[in-house]
Amino acid sequence: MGRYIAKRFGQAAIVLLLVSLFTYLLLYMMPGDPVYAMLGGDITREQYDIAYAKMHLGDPLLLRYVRWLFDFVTGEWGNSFKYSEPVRQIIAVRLPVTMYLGVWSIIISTLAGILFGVICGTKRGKAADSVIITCANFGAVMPAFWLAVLGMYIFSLKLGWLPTHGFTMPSEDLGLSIQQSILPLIALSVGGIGGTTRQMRSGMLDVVRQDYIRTARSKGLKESQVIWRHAFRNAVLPVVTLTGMSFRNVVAGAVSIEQVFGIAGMGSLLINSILSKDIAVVQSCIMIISIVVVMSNLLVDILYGILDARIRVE
Amino acid sequence: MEHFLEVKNLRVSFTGDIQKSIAVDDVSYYAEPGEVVCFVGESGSGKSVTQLAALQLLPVPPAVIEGGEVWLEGVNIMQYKADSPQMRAVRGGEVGMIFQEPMTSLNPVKTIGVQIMESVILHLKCSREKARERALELLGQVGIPDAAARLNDFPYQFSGGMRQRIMIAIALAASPKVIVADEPTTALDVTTQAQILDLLTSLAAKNNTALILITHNLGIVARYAQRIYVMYAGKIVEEGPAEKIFGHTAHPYTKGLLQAVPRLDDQNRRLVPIDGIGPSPGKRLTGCQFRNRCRYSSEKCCEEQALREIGGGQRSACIWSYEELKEQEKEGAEDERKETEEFGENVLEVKDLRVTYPLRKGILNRKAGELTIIDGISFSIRKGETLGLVGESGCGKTTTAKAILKLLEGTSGRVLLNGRDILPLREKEFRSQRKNIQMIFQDPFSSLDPRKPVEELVGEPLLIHKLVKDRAEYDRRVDELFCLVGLEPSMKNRVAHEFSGGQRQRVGIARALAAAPDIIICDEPVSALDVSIQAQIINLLEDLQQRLKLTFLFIAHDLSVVKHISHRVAVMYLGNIVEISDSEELYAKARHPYTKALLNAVPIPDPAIEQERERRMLPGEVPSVMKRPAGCCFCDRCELSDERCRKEKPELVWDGKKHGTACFQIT
Amino acid sequence: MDKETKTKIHLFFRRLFKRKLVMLAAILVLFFILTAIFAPLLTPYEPNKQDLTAILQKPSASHWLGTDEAGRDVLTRIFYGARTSLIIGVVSVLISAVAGVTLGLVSAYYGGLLNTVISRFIDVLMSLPSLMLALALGLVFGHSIGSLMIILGISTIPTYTRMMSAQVLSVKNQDYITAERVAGARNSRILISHILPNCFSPILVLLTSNIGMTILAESSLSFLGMGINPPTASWGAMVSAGCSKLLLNPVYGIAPGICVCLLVYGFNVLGDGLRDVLDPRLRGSL
Amino acid sequence: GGQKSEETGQQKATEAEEDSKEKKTEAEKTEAEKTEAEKTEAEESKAEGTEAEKDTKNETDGVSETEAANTDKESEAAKSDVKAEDPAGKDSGDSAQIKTGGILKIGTPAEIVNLGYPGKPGSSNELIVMQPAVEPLCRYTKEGELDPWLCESFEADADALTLTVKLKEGIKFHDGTDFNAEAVKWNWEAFTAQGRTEIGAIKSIECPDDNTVVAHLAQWDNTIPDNALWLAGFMYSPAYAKENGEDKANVNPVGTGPFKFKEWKKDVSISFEANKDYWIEGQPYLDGIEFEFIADANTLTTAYQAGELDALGMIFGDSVSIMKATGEESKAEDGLTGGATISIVAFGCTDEKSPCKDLKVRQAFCHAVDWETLCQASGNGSMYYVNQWAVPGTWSYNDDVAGYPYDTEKAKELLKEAGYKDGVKINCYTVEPNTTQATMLQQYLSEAGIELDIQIIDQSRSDEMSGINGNWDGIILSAGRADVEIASIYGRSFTDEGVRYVGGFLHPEDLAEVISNAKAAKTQEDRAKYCKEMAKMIIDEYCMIAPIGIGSGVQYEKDYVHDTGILRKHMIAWTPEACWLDK
Ligand SMILES: Nc1ncnc2c1ncn2[C@@H]1O[C@H](COP(=O)(O)OP(=O)(O)OP(=O)(O)O)[C@@H](O)[C@H]1O
Ligand SMILES: Nc1ncnc2c1ncn2[C@@H]1O[C@H](COP(=O)(O)OP(=O)(O)OP(=O)(O)O)[C@@H](O)[C@H]1O
Ligand SMILES: [Mg+2]
Ligand SMILES: [Mg+2]
Ligand code: NI
Repeated sequence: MGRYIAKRFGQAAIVLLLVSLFTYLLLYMMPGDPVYAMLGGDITREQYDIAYAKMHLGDPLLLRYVRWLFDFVTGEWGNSFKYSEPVRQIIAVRLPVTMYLGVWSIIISTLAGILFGVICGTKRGKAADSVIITCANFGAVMPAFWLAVLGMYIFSLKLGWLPTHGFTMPSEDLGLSIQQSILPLIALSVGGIGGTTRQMRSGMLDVVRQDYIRTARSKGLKESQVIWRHAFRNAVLPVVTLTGMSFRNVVAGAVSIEQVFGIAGMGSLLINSILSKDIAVVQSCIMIISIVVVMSNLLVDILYGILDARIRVE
Repeated sequence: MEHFLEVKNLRVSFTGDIQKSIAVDDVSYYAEPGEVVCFVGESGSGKSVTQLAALQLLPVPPAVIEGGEVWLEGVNIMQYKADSPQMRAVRGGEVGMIFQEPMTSLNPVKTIGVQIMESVILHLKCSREKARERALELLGQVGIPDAAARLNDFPYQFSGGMRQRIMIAIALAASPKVIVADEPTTALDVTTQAQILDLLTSLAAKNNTALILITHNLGIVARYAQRIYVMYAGKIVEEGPAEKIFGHTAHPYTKGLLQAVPRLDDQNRRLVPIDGIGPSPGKRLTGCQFRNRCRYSSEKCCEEQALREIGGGQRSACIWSYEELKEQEKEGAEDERKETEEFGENVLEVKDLRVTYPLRKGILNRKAGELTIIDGISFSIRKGETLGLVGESGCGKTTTAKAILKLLEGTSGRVLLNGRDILPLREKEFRSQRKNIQMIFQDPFSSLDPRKPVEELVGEPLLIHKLVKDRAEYDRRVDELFCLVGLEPSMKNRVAHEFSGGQRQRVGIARALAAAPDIIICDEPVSALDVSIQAQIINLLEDLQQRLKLTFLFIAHDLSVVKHISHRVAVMYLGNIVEISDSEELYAKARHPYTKALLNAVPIPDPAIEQERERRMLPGEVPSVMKRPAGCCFCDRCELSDERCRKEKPELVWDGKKHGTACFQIT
Repeated sequence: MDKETKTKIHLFFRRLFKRKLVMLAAILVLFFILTAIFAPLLTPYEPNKQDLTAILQKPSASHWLGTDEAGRDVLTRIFYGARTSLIIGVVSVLISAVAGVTLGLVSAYYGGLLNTVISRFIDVLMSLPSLMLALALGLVFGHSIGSLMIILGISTIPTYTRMMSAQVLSVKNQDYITAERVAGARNSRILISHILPNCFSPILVLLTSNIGMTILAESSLSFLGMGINPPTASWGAMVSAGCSKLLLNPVYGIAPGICVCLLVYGFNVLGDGLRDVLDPRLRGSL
Repeated sequence: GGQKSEETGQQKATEAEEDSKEKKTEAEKTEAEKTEAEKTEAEESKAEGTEAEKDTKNETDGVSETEAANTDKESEAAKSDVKAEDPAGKDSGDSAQIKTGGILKIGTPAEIVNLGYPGKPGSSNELIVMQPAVEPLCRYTKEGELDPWLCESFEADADALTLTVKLKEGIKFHDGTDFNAEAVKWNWEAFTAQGRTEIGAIKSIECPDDNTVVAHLAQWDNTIPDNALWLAGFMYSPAYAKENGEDKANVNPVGTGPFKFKEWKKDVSISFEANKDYWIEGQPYLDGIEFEFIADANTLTTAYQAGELDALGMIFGDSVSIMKATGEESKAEDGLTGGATISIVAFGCTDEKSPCKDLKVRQAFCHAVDWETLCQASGNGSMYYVNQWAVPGTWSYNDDVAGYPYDTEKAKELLKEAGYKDGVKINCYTVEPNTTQATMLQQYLSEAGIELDIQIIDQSRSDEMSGINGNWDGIILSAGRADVEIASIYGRSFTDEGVRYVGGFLHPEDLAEVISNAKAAKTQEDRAKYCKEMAKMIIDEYCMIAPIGIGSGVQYEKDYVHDTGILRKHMIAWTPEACWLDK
């Protein structure tokens, strides 16, 4: 097991390296001078030169990359030009916000999606199936920001039930935190619920046709036992993959949702940093995201192994 | 009700895309405790559906149970809903089921212990500890060694035969009064098959359980059955005690089945296939369903035929009586198989062929070792000859075939095709030579591209090797090939799934013939086919050999088939050839203990003979290359093995020129 | 034989449309395709004709869905927006499918170094959040329809490659591929005429539902101000522009949003329907 | 508090002040107000003195025209607005009693990056947000005159080439260090060290005593007082900056302001808390000020309407139209002068590929568009139309500018003359928020046969194009600074030394000459004359820009918000110390 994990980390390191290089090149290729991105257009040549020197823009690309890489590896993630703050500090503020919302939305969408999916898969063709799958399909296709804007319009403005914006960690103010999280979580989860429901449903449909389900029935198990004891665990495997995949988007943050609800998370940080060519921040964000992706993949595989013994041996 | 289990007038249909199809049509049967009742019939004749319907295990759309009663111990269980407690108590409690596919019938993500105990707890209502004890006891009963340790293993950690034993354990969990075994051994080797069936029947006899055995292998029926139901197109066409069915066959369909199977005790007989293809539930005929394939059919057959009592508990649905059939049979006497005994030069010579797979490990996928699959085998095939290659599953038959065809890496030794060593050739150089050596595959379903018209598949070698000059010639050649294998050239634009299994295999043969190869390697070409169709294909191959002077390497695990078609036979065990000989000689005077055991395990479709045969079971599991014994590969299952066998590897020892055996204990 | 294919096609559609939901979805999609094609006939207005004296009007008899911030008729722009959204959806999906499928095909079939290189490349693409990728590429390539399609295409390549690899791996060991090698066929022939067609049905299903995803992605990009260049009408741009004018002309933001939902829903259900029809195990139980 | 002061034995004044504050918090308002009243009186007398001094100085330097008596009164009145007990106070008249306490929450979509370090804050938004903590030497009066704040008085001498500033005494930075002449000197130097050229004319700075700073100029430049006392006049604590370095200092505004910087949650909020040692006793009234940054227009306005915010500031575009649609009234005064933004079309006149290098094409462009309607439609009413780069109603505005009336035929004709019979395609570079404007332009232009190819670019690309090294081959839709004092603004764009749009604009010598004349003018008359001439030249003669409109600025405040001063006298300067909430 340890060996396996080591191997996976080895591979991951290569991918991370490639990702960082790729991002660096991409940022380099983007039009727009980083100096202007930082200082705005109304600057004198002196101002320009000062910033240019400060940002080492005169150095060869590769040198800058290698310098960045060295800094990153040694834990010195550099300073943000835009925020005049150490990148680590910025991310330390933003990541928990994003993770908090993201993890909850994953939990909600996975649990609800699985439940709905199982209902659909077992009641195929019945009314419950039709209703749920129609809702799920619509949920999966609803633009999240649209849902967010409509939700805020109704619940915050018209009904005045929930605050319009902002985010507070539950450790600071639990009540406020819950109130503020409701709308973003709904907006974040609806799509996931839809997707997971669909996946779970088709997984169930696949599995209930397998021979071992017939075996389970022939033992005289109740239909519900057949579903939860035998079908479920097999059908949930693809959902695990799906959920693992969605981790990537969780860390990347849901920019539009963050924007609508005025939440400062990784999404807006990443996008703003790209726009202002704040390379150190972008690179660090991407690295964090990639690391989470790698970890979540690993987690998914381990979970897979727990759920399905066959995978464990390979 | 007077019978323990009695099914009356069961009718099942399926709602299809286009129309409803009837799968089971008015079937009635019964079973008594301690009795072994067999259902036989071609694939698709409705055997499984009948049993599943009786237990309401069919998926309810699309299946519809249109009528019928199922009386179990005097209660009609058909009145209960599928998921009702009564029905659930019957399933697993009163009736245990064993399914065809041991590979897929166990839940892959749960340990076998859980799966067995689940059944125990459910029906015996006992504690987990009790259930565990019972599970251990069951595993012991079905012959799984070291049961306690294996309780926490997952199904994938067991071989096919062992999985089937676990299925049996599950079925037996609540000591049911009826066991339904739906083709429990079809996917298994002959040796394992014999083990499993012996186990089942002995357990059934011990517990006084009724055993309903579904199979299409008539040999099995002869060996174990007390009563037999023969099904065709959803109907029972003949039923009766086993001896009657075999000795006094009253229905032409049953007759057809019997004549179509090659038997170990055959003497140079040409197989008599049942013409045409099996029943299609969508297109039902009026009257006798078999009449379009029946050589005795007459106009009267168009009328509905009920089962008629013909004495001795035997009933048949044919308008003709036994005598009338016998009369007509004499007119079309059986034809003898012609023999050619002159063989030409060696077409293929294999010398000391070894195949290994690399074992990879670690971060960098380093090669950590080698797994020897084929351990140095040698044989040769002369022009016009058929060499049979038999052995249990996993012994390396396919690997040998692929190695000869240069489809594998890690091959060493020499493979001489027409005297030229082809192993060192690079793929590019060899590609043009490929037309000389072709292959017929085991699975007619997966060996044809499902999306291409078969004409393109058959004609492909012609184009690849530029064997035709123009389109007209191409068309002509393709038509010729179709005719050669007995297919209408007009069918050539269909795609694979529009053919029946037998027809597909014919397409595969046509493809192999297209480039006029020197030798054709047939990798179990008939093992996936129904007996009736199997006979057609065997006959076709024999005919083609006669006509085109073909050379075959014929791989099979069914000894009767191999014996039937081959001039010489090589017996393989765990990557070694343990015995090689002329086929008549081999069957008459087998020497190697493994060959003997194999022959012994093959059932003969005649209860009279079966009763007289001495039965010696080959112990142990089908071998695996991962656990190859040090000396003689067979030593751990061999009764005769001694110290030397365990240390040294025996070479083939030739008795005369033709009969080689690799065993220390024989010479 | 022509007749046979005809009945086959006929049968296919009969199976597909046997369920009312799929039928409904097909009608939806068809409806939007038709409005896109016949947009000019359906409305008296020009999509880009502005009337600066009548901006952001509420729905009225002359403008059924009101006007937008430049006084253009919202309904007209929805009709024309269907064109853009459909074209973006279809073309970018085709781009990513072609690229993704090719990569998957080649890497899984040949394996070895090629596979390693391609897999790592796909890993890299997968590690980058798709929105950020689209954003960065958008800055590099600009915001014309063409580049938008490429951008949206690139970010979905990994899905196809992964799926294709898995398919190829399962198909490549099938006997009929071995049969081709035995017959002496070249790799190119095997790949193109045997492996590809046999891997395609799951891809087809993915294709349909990805069209929807792409239309959604376009609207998200628009929301972040990274959408298509004006004055081209696109649903994404309309949803995002309309959303910020919810209080002025609510219909302006809601109507195109509903259209996006309906169209994407249509494609998804159609995709699901296709999956069911193409899955032989489900035949007869539909 | 009281206990502590007894122990340490501080001065009585401090004690009294502390006491008063304590009482205030204990809601014994009457007493508190009395104490306050005493202080205010004292202060007023001080302020009068300052004004008297200033009068004399202004006469000599002659820059700020004639210092009318009513100006004095007005500024006094403006100041006394702030005072609680002034019965003549206009704003506070109706709500009589100033209440203390509470936190003012101002919502804004603005993006803040720099906060206080000299020379770093560039945008007016940054200047607004930092004012609670960092104060300027001078604020502005409604007429756009400099109004001493941290300084007692100033004097600019054109002939002696000096700017002399007298500072108020007894003011301390938040870190406890003194605000004195050295601090001013350091601030000005730090400003220039950032590479900024606004006060580049200052050659050297000397500090004759603790409260006097004298800047020596290399040559006369009449923009120096404005730039030195306002732009470069925001006073940051040198001690803190030196100790913590530029980066830290830039996000930790330590000035003399009524509020101390408390916390900056990046992209979420900046909060300030009351400075108990503020140099105006009794002020500030609020416990704190918080800026909330909400980028989304819907959210911002909804939050305001839902009562989560007390005020909306620095808003534009959609937010304004939403607020309008919901019937809210902007509290901003009309006709503010300094620090507004102007939307312009900047023609790329130099690029070889640019059709706009032809004057006729530019003129055709201008004739083709109904600028006024465009301004109305695209500005959501928060913009008013101008035909030149100047603020109407100020001395630098030229009523004689002819401009280009909407005339499609004329435009076509001009195009034909320029050789574009079959129309012409012009690239239009714009950032996302201006796309609506661009599409509107597109519509007009297409009628005259000009095809506008809109390319949305990001801000940095736009800045790069319009920056010192940039150029563009069509037009840029962009915003510039509009102020009364336009010579330095023009200098930044239309001369070789410029920084903005310099690559794309022509630098004709005659214009350069007028600009430098305007800067060097010693009398207000000359200055106005040259400025007007400049404005006419770039429109009528060279047609290098097409103005779209000036953002008039909107400010929404709930009824209980008083005396913020935001957008009341000046676009940027406001009175954080005087705000109070009547909640
Ligand atoms: N789920 C199903 N949907 C539609 N038709 C079915 C289904 N299951 C079985 N059938 C049809 O019912 C008929 C009887 O099938 P059944 O499985 O009983 O055959 P069988 O005799 O068991 O064959 P085999 O030897 O291949 O197991 C076949 O024609 C088959 O096509
Ligand atoms: N790719 C592979 N990697 C490792 N081992 C393999 C591989 N393919 C086959 N084997 C092993 O090689 C042995 C021989 O396999 P082969 O397929 O030749 O058997 P077979 O005699 O054809 O069996 P069957 O009757 O089941 O077709 C088996 O034990 C199998 O596990
Ligand atoms: Mg069956
Ligand atoms: Mg094999
Ligand atoms: Ni708030």
